[in-house]
Amino acid sequence: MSSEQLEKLSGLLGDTAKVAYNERSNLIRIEVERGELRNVAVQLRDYGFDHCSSVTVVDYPKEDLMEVVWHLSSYSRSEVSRYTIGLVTSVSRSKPEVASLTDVWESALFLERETHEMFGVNFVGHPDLRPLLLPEELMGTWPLRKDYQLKKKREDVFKKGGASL
Amino acid sequence: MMDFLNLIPVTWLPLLESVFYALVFPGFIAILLLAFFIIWFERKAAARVQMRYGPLWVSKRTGGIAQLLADMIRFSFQEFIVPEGADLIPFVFLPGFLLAFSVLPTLFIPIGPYYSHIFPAGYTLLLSVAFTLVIPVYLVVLGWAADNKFSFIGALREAYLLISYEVPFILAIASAFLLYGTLNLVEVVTIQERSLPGIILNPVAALVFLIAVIRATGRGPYDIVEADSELVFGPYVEYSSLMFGFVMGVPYIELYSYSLLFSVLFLGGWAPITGVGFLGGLIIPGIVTFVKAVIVMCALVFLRGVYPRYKLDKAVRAGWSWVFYLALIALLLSAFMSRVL
Amino acid sequence: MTQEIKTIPFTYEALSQLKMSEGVLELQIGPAHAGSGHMRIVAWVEGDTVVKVDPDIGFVHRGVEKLSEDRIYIKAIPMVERPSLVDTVNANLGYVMALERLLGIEPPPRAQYIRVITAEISRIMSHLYGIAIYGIFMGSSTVFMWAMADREPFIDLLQELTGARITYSHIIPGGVRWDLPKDFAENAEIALKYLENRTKDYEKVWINNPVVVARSMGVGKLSAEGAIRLGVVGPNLRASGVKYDIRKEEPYAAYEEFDFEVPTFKEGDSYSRLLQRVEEIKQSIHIIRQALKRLPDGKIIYEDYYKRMSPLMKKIYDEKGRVKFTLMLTSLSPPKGEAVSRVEGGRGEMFYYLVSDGGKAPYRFRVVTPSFRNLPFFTHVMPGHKLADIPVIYGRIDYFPPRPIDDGLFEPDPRYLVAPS
Amino acid sequence: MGLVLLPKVIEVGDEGSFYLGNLDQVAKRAAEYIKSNRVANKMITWGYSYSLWPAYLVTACCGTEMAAASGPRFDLERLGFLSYGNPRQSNLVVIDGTLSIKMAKVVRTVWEQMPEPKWVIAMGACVLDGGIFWNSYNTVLARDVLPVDVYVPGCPPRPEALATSVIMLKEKIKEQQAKYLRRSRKGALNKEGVSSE
Repeated sequence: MSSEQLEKLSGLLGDTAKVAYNERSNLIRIEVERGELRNVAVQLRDYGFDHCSSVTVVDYPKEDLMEVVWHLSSYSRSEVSRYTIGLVTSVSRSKPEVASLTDVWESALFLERETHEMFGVNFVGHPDLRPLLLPEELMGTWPLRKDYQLKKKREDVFKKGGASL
Repeated sequence: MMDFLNLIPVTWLPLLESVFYALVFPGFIAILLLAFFIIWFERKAAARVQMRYGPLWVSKRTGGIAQLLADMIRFSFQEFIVPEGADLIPFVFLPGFLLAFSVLPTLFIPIGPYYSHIFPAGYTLLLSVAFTLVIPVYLVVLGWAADNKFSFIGALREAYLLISYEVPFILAIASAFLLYGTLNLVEVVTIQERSLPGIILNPVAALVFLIAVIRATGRGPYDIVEADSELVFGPYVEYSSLMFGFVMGVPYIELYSYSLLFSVLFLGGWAPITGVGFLGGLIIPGIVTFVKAVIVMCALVFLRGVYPRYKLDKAVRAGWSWVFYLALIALLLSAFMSRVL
Repeated sequence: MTQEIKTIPFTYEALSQLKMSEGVLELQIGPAHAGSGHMRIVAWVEGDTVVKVDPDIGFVHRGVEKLSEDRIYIKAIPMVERPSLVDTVNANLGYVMALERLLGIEPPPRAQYIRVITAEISRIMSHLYGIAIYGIFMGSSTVFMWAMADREPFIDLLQELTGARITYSHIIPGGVRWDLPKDFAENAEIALKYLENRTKDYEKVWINNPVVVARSMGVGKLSAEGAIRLGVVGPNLRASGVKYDIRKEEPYAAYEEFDFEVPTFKEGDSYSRLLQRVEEIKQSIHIIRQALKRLPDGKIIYEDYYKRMSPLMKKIYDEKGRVKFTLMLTSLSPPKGEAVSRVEGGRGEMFYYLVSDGGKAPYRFRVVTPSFRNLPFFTHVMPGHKLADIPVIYGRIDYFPPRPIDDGLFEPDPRYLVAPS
Repeated sequence: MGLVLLPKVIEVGDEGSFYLGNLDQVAKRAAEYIKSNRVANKMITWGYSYSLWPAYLVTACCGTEMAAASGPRFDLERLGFLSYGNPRQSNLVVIDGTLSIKMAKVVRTVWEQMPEPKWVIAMGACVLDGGIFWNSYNTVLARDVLPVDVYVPGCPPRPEALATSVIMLKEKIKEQQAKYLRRSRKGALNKEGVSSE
């Protein structure tokens, strides 16, 4: 991404957002506080990033924080459609709560629902946070968190014949 | 063999003949053998279209013709499940009615000039058509009795299609009646022998008749009632063992009686070959009509490999629009042609 | 005649508070149903019109992301291929590109060309599988059998190259595992010529079939604006008129050296999505021919890795042109950092996000398969259509487990929608 | 053999009454007698083994190989293997691919809906003993859910492997029926009051 486009974008977003450019994977990492999240998202959408490719969480148990990442890219504007934006905000592990961006990007609807059931991050304002992928038994165990230990050895997995039904 | 006939008291002769018609030739045993052939032919023809073998290893030398026998044996030795939500009497007995009423028309369709039967011969066309119209009603009740959402929707679809395609069907029969002037099928065939076969006299009526037949038996693009990718198997969802065997066989037997009627009405029945007496007047011409009917059946059955499925609302709309207009044209055409005849 | 269906902008809240009139029937079109893949479509149907649809997915969720944190980097390759088993090469390519971006290495040109060839063959196989499933959903098993038959020559082609029928795991960080066999070009040419005149047969029997046109024209309409808003991917997006293909927008693996154009259609209904896939098959054939003609020779593994190979591995490589899994590959530990890679798979854009903390196993690995991004088709497009349209829309968006696909922004009939007071 | 479970016919009344007895019991005894006949047993085995209709249940990614197996190149309809979709009419469940917990419940319900003589083919390494997703939190083995008859290794197994598994299932059906015949002819059924004389 040419440097003046980078300046224009970071100037547009104001001082609250820290912008870093990863040249190899065309990734622009924008770190934002939780408060600023919505208006930065709206500015990005008006700038041209019109859909959300993925919503995920990177869990750092040691620093006791979770990074919620929205990956955005652009269909309509061709000069920025090469790049992906990683909109990152960090959330405390004890009370993971963040504003849902489904009204900004409709495509984040099911992505946020999946991230909610995998990590337990509560997306405030999401219309319908029911479990999507996991069966009812596993709802609430937040399997993708680092402290959810997988069974490592084969014996204890198959001692009682696999996961109980 | 001929002299043994006059040993039997004369009064019994028509009764014996009717038993023979019902049981042996156009009736039950012929249908059973034909069902074997037709279902095998359908699966093999569809397989050939799709560049593969189709049922083969069941009976290797005869190319898998015994596949239906294997299926029937499996069905008959399978557990028959009656869902407790379904109400028992219609659920268990209706397939029997379906089977009976689809076999009945073959009793009235004459297969030879010497075809006399107990029932008044003057109304054979009316009688044979009347029984085929009752089958969809049983289908609707059957779909309702099975207490399953998919079979309920299947039954509703059958009701929609029934209404929209029976009217053109009746008009096609009426135009045939107008064309030949008589309801007695034996006279119909004699008229066709004198002049041209019915399909040339009134091709539009033949076309409408065929479309209605395809709809009634659910072949080709019209298998909307038991559409397997939307409703799992239409009204027959809940049937399991031998009952499913009956219910699966009903469309084929219906197809047999319709195509027998078609070959008598429009293809001139036993036109080239006529004879007298038991052998010449019944068996040989019967075989001619039978072969014509089988050819029509093979053509209709082959449609499965060609067309995807119609949508219900488009099929119903087509039923009321162009199929209905075709039927009216057929009526006018036969009115004109009957003047010429 | 195309069905005129008005499109009213619609938000998810109004859809979820839909007031049900009492005539509505809830249909569970479950996983064990001829018209649904690995998911349960819960459809509220009134008469024959679909009022509301709620997809219930996750029947094939196996936790690839959690398992990859438990295994070394190389072992994630077979796990990444399984979710989209019909388009394994693109899935494999996406993950390996993310890993290479972390490691900071670049495969030699010949390896890039081989990657493009196998990726395009895999795209053709994925489109043919999609057409096959569309056929069986429309009730014509003939097209299912034809498309399955046309897939077999390409399966043989890649089986000759890698030995496996579908799961190749052919692409490794730094290059590819096998070099093309000698007569690969001739066999590929035979297969491509066979497919070209097969597409003529498809046109006659299937694409211009009046029943298919009647059933899919104007069904599941999706406006370009709706496609962007719902974030749908791949051929479904291009069929609605949005000209977006990652091979052109963010060229990877030697795609910028080939000239191919991105076909788009305007109507965005199921029929144009069918035509879109046939056009893309033609483009893929064009790309494979160019790649086979201009195939450069040279190494198929990254220069530095070749030097660090043990002498025995080098001997195997020189004789048979085959890269064995060296100790160096299995003990990969990329530097701390994160990488994103996007690949245009047969069904759409595959998104990979890899975070590493310098250890032997990835710290966080995020996969978004194209099926998952097309989920809004169900909730937004299907309401208002007939029950018979569910397989038509659902089949045509080329759904493959574990996550369903959807297209378009179309609103239910106003009669069924009571505006939330 | 599962016969029509007709309600028990009770006697009507004394004048003009007729006692039909317990129709169920009579039908069951007749069924047992037929099945213990040697020729009928051979016919039933042939019927079962050549008409294996799998329920239309694609559990996971091995489904592509099952679709390829029913495609034109490895056409399984030659062996009478016609995927018919409805659990009520099918007598075989092919578990192709990983069984997640949700899918295991569905497979169990489909298996229970099927009429009695039914068999299970488990296809793919994931249902044999875990495959590459062995320690996932969401996968279940086939033997926890259903009594499996034939296992097909491979990930995904080749269509030829599926074809051989169908042929192996035919042998298994032959053995089962032969064992049933030996038991019934030895009078083992007499315990249920079936008089063999």
